[in-house]
Amino acid sequence: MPNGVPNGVREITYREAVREAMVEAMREDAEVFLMGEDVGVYGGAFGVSRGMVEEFGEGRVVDTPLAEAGFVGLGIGAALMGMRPIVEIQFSDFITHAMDQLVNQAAKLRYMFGGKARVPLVVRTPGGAGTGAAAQHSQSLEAWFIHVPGLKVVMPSTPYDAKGMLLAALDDPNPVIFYEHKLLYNRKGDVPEKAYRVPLGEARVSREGEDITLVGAGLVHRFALEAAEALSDEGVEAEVLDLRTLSPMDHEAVLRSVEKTGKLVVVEEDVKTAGWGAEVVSRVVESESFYALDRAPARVAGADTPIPYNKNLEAFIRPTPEKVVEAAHKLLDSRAGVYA
Amino acid sequence: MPNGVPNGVREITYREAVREAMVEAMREDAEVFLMGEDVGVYGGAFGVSRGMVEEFGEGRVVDTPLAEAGFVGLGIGAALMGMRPIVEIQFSDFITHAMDQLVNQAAKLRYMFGGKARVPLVVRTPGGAGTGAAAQHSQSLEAWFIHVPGLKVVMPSTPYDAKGMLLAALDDPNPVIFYEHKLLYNRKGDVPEKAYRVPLGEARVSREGEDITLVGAGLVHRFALEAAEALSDEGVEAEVLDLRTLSPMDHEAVLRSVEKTGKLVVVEEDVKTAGWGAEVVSRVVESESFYALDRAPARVAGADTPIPYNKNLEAFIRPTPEKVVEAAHKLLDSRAGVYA
Amino acid sequence: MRDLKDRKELLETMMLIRAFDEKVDELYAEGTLHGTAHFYVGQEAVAVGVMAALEEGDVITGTHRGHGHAVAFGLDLERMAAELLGRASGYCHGKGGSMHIADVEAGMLGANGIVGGSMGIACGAAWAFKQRGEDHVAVCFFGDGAVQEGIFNETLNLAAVWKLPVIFVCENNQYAMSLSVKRGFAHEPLSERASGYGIAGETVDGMELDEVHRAASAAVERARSGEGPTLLEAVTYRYLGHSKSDANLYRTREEIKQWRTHDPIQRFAAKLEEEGVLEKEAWQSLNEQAKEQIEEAFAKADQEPEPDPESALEDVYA
Amino acid sequence: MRDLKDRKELLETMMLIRAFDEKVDELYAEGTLHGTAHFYVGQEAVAVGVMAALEEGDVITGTHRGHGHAVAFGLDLERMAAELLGRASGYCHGKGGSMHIADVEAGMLGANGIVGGSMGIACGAAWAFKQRGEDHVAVCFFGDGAVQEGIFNETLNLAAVWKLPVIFVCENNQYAMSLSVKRGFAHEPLSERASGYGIAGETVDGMELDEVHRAASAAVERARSGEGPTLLEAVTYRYLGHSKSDANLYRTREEIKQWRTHDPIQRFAAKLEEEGVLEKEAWQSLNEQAKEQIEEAFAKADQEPEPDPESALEDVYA
Ligand SMILES: Cc1ncc(C[n+]2csc(CCOP(=O)(O)OP(=O)(O)O)c2C)c(N)n1
Ligand SMILES: Cc1ncc(C[n+]2csc(CCOP(=O)(O)OP(=O)(O)O)c2C)c(N)n1
Ligand SMILES: [Mg+2]
Ligand SMILES: [Mg+2]
Repeated sequence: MPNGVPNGVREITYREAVREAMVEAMREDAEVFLMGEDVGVYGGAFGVSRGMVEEFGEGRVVDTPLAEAGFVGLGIGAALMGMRPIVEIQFSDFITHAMDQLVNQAAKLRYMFGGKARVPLVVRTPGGAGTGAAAQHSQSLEAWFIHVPGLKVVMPSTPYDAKGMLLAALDDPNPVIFYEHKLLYNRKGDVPEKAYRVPLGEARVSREGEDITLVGAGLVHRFALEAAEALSDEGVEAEVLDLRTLSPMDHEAVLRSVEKTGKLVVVEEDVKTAGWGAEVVSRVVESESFYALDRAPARVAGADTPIPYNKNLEAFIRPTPEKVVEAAHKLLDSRAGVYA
Repeated sequence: MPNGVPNGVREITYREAVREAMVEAMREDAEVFLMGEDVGVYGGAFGVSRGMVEEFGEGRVVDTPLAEAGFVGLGIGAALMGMRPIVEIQFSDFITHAMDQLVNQAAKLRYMFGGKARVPLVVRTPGGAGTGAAAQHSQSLEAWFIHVPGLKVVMPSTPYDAKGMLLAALDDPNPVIFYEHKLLYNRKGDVPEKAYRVPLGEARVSREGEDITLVGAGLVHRFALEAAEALSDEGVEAEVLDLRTLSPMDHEAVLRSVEKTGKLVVVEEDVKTAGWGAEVVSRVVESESFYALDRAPARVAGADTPIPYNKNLEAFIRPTPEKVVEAAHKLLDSRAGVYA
Repeated sequence: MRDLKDRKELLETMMLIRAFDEKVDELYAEGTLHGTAHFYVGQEAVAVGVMAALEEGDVITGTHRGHGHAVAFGLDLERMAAELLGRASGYCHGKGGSMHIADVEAGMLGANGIVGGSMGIACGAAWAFKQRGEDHVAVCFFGDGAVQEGIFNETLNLAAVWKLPVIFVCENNQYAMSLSVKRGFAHEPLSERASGYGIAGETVDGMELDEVHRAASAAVERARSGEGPTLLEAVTYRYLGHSKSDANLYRTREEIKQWRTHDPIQRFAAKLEEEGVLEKEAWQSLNEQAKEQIEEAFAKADQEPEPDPESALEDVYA
Repeated sequence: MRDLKDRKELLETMMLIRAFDEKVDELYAEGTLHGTAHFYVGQEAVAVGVMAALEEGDVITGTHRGHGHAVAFGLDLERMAAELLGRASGYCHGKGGSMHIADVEAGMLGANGIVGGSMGIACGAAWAFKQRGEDHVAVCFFGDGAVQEGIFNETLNLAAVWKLPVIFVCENNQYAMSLSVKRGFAHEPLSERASGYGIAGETVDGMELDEVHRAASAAVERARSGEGPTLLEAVTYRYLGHSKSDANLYRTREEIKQWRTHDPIQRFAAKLEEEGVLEKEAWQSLNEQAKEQIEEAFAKADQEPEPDPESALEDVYA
């Protein structure tokens, strides 16, 4: 084993896992390149690409001017020509500048051209709040993109998935928006050294349980897990699902769990109204699983506000493990309904 | 009565109603102006502002260069200074260019500034498909904006509401996205000559019924009404709600109806996944009204595809009154569940 | 890609473009076509003059006013017609229509319904050429209106900084829909924007094919030899309305008439006569031939079947 | 709005800005502040030189590197400090933090966390002045990085076409985060972009207050008299990292040292000494006073209460 690591598995951070995927892909395939603001010698705003320009040079780890629409567009064109661009948007809030390129171009070219084009573009971007960076640097806007057919949207919560899903995203012939979370970058987890793929579009049962289903993704999937531990202490065994991919959404996995537990809480970081949690809830209640639900489902989400600067204010409007527990309690304490 | 019209009410088109609201507001208040591509002598891509530049001059009915981010930003700045800009985005698809300005600026300035700013901006834009204009000129992206706290989103379905809600939007101290539908412009309806306001944030029961609730907005609210007529012929009396405002959403009105009928079908034109219908469904099932539902709710929406050019293809993926009837049948025929 | 080495070919191609769009205009007028289209009539020398400077392996991006670019590039007329008619045999199987005709494999990277929407795409193609060490170029067509959009600034700057082999061809046809260049800019010529980016810029008479060809060749030459992008402004005019529905309220009949006296096809035909390439009056029969070719393309396309409605659900993902 | 008619005031204001941001830097270093901040240290002559050209009723928009603009405009130091500390008495009641300090009523239309984000807003204020027939101006501060963004093109063109009374002040501090101007542009000076828009452009030494003031005054004069916008580039340098977290890997110590020898405060102080406005060595005591004022502002702000957590739910809608 290299470095004497058993089975080549080490504990590394989420940041390192993302970097490792990029490095391995770039070593394998000369057509892969990374482009974004300050991804070179600066190493990216969150240090994700640190060291990469030294290995691959400025031609493949490309510092861009501030031109989010322009360089996303460039990525689309390069992808159309068969290259495999990874474009980094420094904070996911700035994706607002690239909406035309992502929505009207990347997502639709293939369809508009009658299926005779591919746009294998990966857009990596750190989302989420909790850093005191306030309203323009803290948003979770992933729900917008699941509303755009032609795009895939992934949001891994573990270093293992981060690496495996980024490699899968790079294999994918479609444009993929790859959401990272600033507060996950330092989280550690077991990651194989070798390249591997975690298929897009498959949720993962991260904890089994019979009593209630908690569905999360990204950072807040961890809140769901923490809440599950707390509930377990009270004798309530929650099943926790990590959606991992928001689009295409693995609602089948959610349905399976809800059929078992009859109770659903969705945990999401974005603004509650029209967040991706609404889609999860809707897919469950529109299906036969509606009749398996014995309680009204619930969403634990960000408040319907921008993200405030002050720490306490920010904490107040964000989801927390405690709020998940509270929602579970409320749900379990409410009157049960069982269909006749 | 002017023109001998009884009570000053005439039948006019939706287009004329929108124009009338703008004209009346501009006559009343010198701080109101209209800005957008080709809104002057061309009269707007859909003829909505025809004749206005002749009355108000080029200083207040302003043809802009193609610069959606720039002139929406300009509108925000003017609004911040107390003016009342109406900014037209020629097709709602091009709002992708103004996302930063709308989402990171217009929606958040007040909050970020601790409540010490107002952005009374109205952005009017024609949305929707059915015109054979294909994927980049046919989208319904309103769900994005209800996911953005600080914005209001309205989508009137009748000439009466179009006029009254546009005047209400112009009174509103918040940024309002005002969705019009290209296929509604020629629809006629009774509209009072005088100025009046239809409050934002209030749904309207457009048809009473006991058997099933159909919730729509904009063009497709009319599909819901048509479906209700067809159902009525079969002895099923649908209650139809016109949401009118998508944000803030009048879910109370939906709950009231669902409590009565126990059955819910949401009719929306946008892409189904993560559309605004998911939020309607979620608010219903998260509430006590969940227990009043005796069937799984349903959404009739656009398919999860871009909008194709060919007429038949386009019709195939769009909601229709027939599809609403079909969904209602399916729902009514499915097994009932009544909570114990 | 169309082989345009022959001067008669150049003329014939302009004629095809004109005949194509005049036919489309007619079909709209009679209500046969739905949706909308934008006509290239009057601007033919630009697409053809630029295309004549390209070689196999080069790529282009078009605009909403894109039929001319596609025909000049050499796309199949019948498949273009079929696309406008929404047929399964159309370039986009009826999913794209006028604004999205593309043949990516051949190097025509698509018309685009978003003004300025393909400027990044063209840079990306140029990026790929550069990265792969190929000496191809990407040509990005766009209108004067696109110069007003943000992406113009972003992409010209990127292309300048990275010396991408891309040629930005601005078809200044005097109007962005109803907005004249006079009202849309405080300074002309538009090519003078180039110096601020540190790239070459030139304005040419876009009604004069040889002028366009000469300037485009110089730009292509610069791009191939690693000297980076050029902003090439072709001053031209659209004879017809902005799109099928346009009352032309923003300009005068006289203005249109005046521009028509500089017609690129007539000018070039006259030149070919002078040069002896063409016999006197021969251009009229060439024109008839072009029209026939177009009639035939549409007639054949009209025989093609509609796509299966269910196909609307396909091609969202690869 | 700060009254900057007096030359000593100008110096004192620069000193306040520097002391403010050095204090903020210190507070980050010791872990007292959360989130992030961007320091104006080195660029003081720009904000102060421009502000000196303004009059009551004029407005400005700032940037992410916005403390300098706010202090120059005359915002209350304690309320600024309170905002950074997240207190209820801060300008934004703790909701905005460093990147969103604003006093809209006074005419400071806000710092902005989006690069180029306030360029449209400034045009809108200028639009309001014009429409209302007021002869005020709007000043839009932004960095060299913003020149690369799309909105730069859109707003300069709009302002040019409509002759808006707006002054675009580009603070070219040599870097957009880690991207040097050399790598971000293929052409300098950046003010030469102006001519392409048909507006006035000028580049000045941004380390020399009087130069900035002179050029800004000329621009303001043009704007007030209906001659439209100016692109004013002030060449300057940021001494500290891009934000609180920056290892400065993209530049050398020598470079920073070199620029520090042109320090705007020391230069201006020396000038005032020469002019006899200031007694020899008096600038040091002025500097001490500035530091004390800042210490006091932060000390007082630190006594202020935290906002009620529930207030996070307020102010979304008016
Ligand atoms: C981003 C965007 N804004 C607006 C439009 C609507 N529109 C289509 S073409 C056009 C005018 C474009 O002018 P120009 O770029 O000069 O091209 P031309 O039509 O003259 O060929 C407008 C406003 C659009 N398609 N995309
Ligand atoms: C649209 C956008 N893209 C990227 C960023 C991240 N960012 C913040 S400041 C900065 C550099 C800005 O450079 P410049 O405009 O020169 O201003 P300076 O920081 O030098 O004052 C970057 C990349 C942002 N805030 N907004
Ligand atoms: Mg044009
Ligand atoms: Mg800078």
